[in-house]
Amino acid sequence: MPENWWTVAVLHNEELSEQTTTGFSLTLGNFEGPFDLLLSLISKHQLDITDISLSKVTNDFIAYVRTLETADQLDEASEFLVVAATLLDLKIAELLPRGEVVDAEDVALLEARDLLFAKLLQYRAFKEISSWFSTAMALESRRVFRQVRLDERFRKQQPELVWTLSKEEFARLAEETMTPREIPMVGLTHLHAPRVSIREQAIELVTMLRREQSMSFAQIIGQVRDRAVVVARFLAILELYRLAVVTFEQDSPLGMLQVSWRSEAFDENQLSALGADYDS
Amino acid sequence: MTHDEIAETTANEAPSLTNDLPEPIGTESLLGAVEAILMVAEVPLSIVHIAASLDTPVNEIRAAVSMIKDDFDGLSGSRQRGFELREVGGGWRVFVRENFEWAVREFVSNENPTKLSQAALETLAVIAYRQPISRGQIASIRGVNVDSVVRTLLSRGLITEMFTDSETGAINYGTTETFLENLGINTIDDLPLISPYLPDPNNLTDSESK
Amino acid sequence: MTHDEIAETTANEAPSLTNDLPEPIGTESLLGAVEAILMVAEVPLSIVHIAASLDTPVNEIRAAVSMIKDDFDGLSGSRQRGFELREVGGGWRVFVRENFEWAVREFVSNENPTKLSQAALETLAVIAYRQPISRGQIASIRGVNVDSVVRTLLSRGLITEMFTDSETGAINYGTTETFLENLGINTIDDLPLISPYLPDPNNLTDSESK
Repeated sequence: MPENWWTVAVLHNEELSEQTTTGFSLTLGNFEGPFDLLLSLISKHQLDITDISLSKVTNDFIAYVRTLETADQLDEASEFLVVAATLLDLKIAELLPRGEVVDAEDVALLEARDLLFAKLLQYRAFKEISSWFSTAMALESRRVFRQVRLDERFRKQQPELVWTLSKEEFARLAEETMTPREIPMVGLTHLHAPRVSIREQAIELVTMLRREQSMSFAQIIGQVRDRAVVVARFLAILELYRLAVVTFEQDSPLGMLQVSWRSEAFDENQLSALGADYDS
Repeated sequence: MTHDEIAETTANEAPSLTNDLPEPIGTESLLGAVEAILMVAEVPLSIVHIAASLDTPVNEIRAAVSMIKDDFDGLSGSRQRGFELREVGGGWRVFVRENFEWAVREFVSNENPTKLSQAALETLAVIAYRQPISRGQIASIRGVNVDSVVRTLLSRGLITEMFTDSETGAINYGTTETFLENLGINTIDDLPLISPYLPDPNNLTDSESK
Repeated sequence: MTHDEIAETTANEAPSLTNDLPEPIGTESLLGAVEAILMVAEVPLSIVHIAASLDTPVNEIRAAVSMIKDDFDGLSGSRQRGFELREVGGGWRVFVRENFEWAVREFVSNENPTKLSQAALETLAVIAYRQPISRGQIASIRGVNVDSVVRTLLSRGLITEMFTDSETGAINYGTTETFLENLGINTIDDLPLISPYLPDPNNLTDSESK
């Protein structure tokens, strides 16, 4: 294969790609997943993928995730949240004063960053190479090959067909073939952390806050090891805040976040309705 | 070069010798175009038809076809081909040369086992109960591409092309007499009833247009 | 292999013709037989496939195919044909030569499947470079659920279920010959290298097996 074909193909693809970027059913808003969104934000700010200005990109990313409102979108949004959480972590780490202490958490954060960027690079690689596929297919589809029905006399040369099915067997085969196959679902549970119910976390929070009246965010997530639960609790707090069930206090940026209960505003029904948005 | 000149020169000269003539490229290009057309045509093509489609005078096409025929026959200095240009029913078409038909026979008998594959049977069943149906629709019922099994069924004479959808250009297939004979029934209506709750191609998105 | 070698090896195998010059006719007969088969084939034919049909050693068929290709290309002293022999999807097939495609448009039925979506193209790229690969692994690279795209690719015949992982029960997918044909390449090795674009895959796979 001539090497320059690839180059030609890429140039040629500019016009083709425009027509092919629409119409995918799982598209979240305009973006096909968190990597797609992240990539487009990075290129919007004209940043190098390895040297992302985290603040800008994280703000945009979070802003976009906020626009995901319908149940359908949220159903698909778990991957977005994982990326959002990682970005937030990284942004916080950037803002923190640099100390000399390197503890296990810092290392984990660095690993999370590397993993995110590596996955993003990988995603970008496949995205870029897909334009070659598109062009190669477009070019090849113009090619014409000889495809002429075999002459009757040659067709008669083939060995006689041996037919063994009765019409009943044939009907059964038709029925089996046309019965829609249950498409085995992708077990997302082994890929990502198991789904965490925001409603459950909200109920948990309400119980805790009713007892304690006021807690710091650190206390709220104190025992939790699972990042998804942390995210879910954080979202639950935001939801409760929106319902005016809790208030926040924070003395200084990055200072301790205190969450307080406002029991007079609470209505049990609101809590049960809250979960509905997130259930799939 | 005039049209008559081409006709004259082709009578005695090999195409490779036309290099001495003023417009060899025009000729070679015409020969290539005619060859290309003949190579993909499913039916015999008349000289007039080819002339019209290439927007070239009839006598030039006639001369070109005659040169190509001689060429395939090995009369222009090169090897006789395994294929030839034959005039049938008022048109020209590429056929396997008679003395190489043995090769095609061996090839054909090698290609076709006596029993249909499971994939072919399943595809035939879908076509039988859902005809007329396009390949895209069969594919979306079976969940796999069916191009090659449809070819097999066609070559076995069990199905036939019924019509081409004017909108999508998709060919719609149905079963043949041969199929009915194999199953021992008289008409499609004699097929045993199957559950009415199965996918109907009319309700399916053609998987090819997704 | 040189022409003389073919002449020697095939000299006695010509089933039909014999005359005073057995050796060249043996070659010509083999060339004609291969040409005849290529004329009727409905899919690209591998060298091994042709060799089996003609019951002739693979290296002789390889040499014959290469001679026919050169011949059609005008490298053997004769005119370049309006058609050519191309190796795609692991086999050889007669195509209209690219610079004569303009001539055949009218004679070819256009049943071009719809273009693949961007998502389908990207998923196809992931499968092509990472096969065999499960849907879960694709989803992890793409960051989204890929069930619907995988179904489209399956019904287009571009990918196929290769095997089911005995431990996880996950179906592993790979590309098909149709995929290669659609791209106009012969093997997966003809794909452009992707490694320069990629981080080390060893750093990535862990997250999937958590």
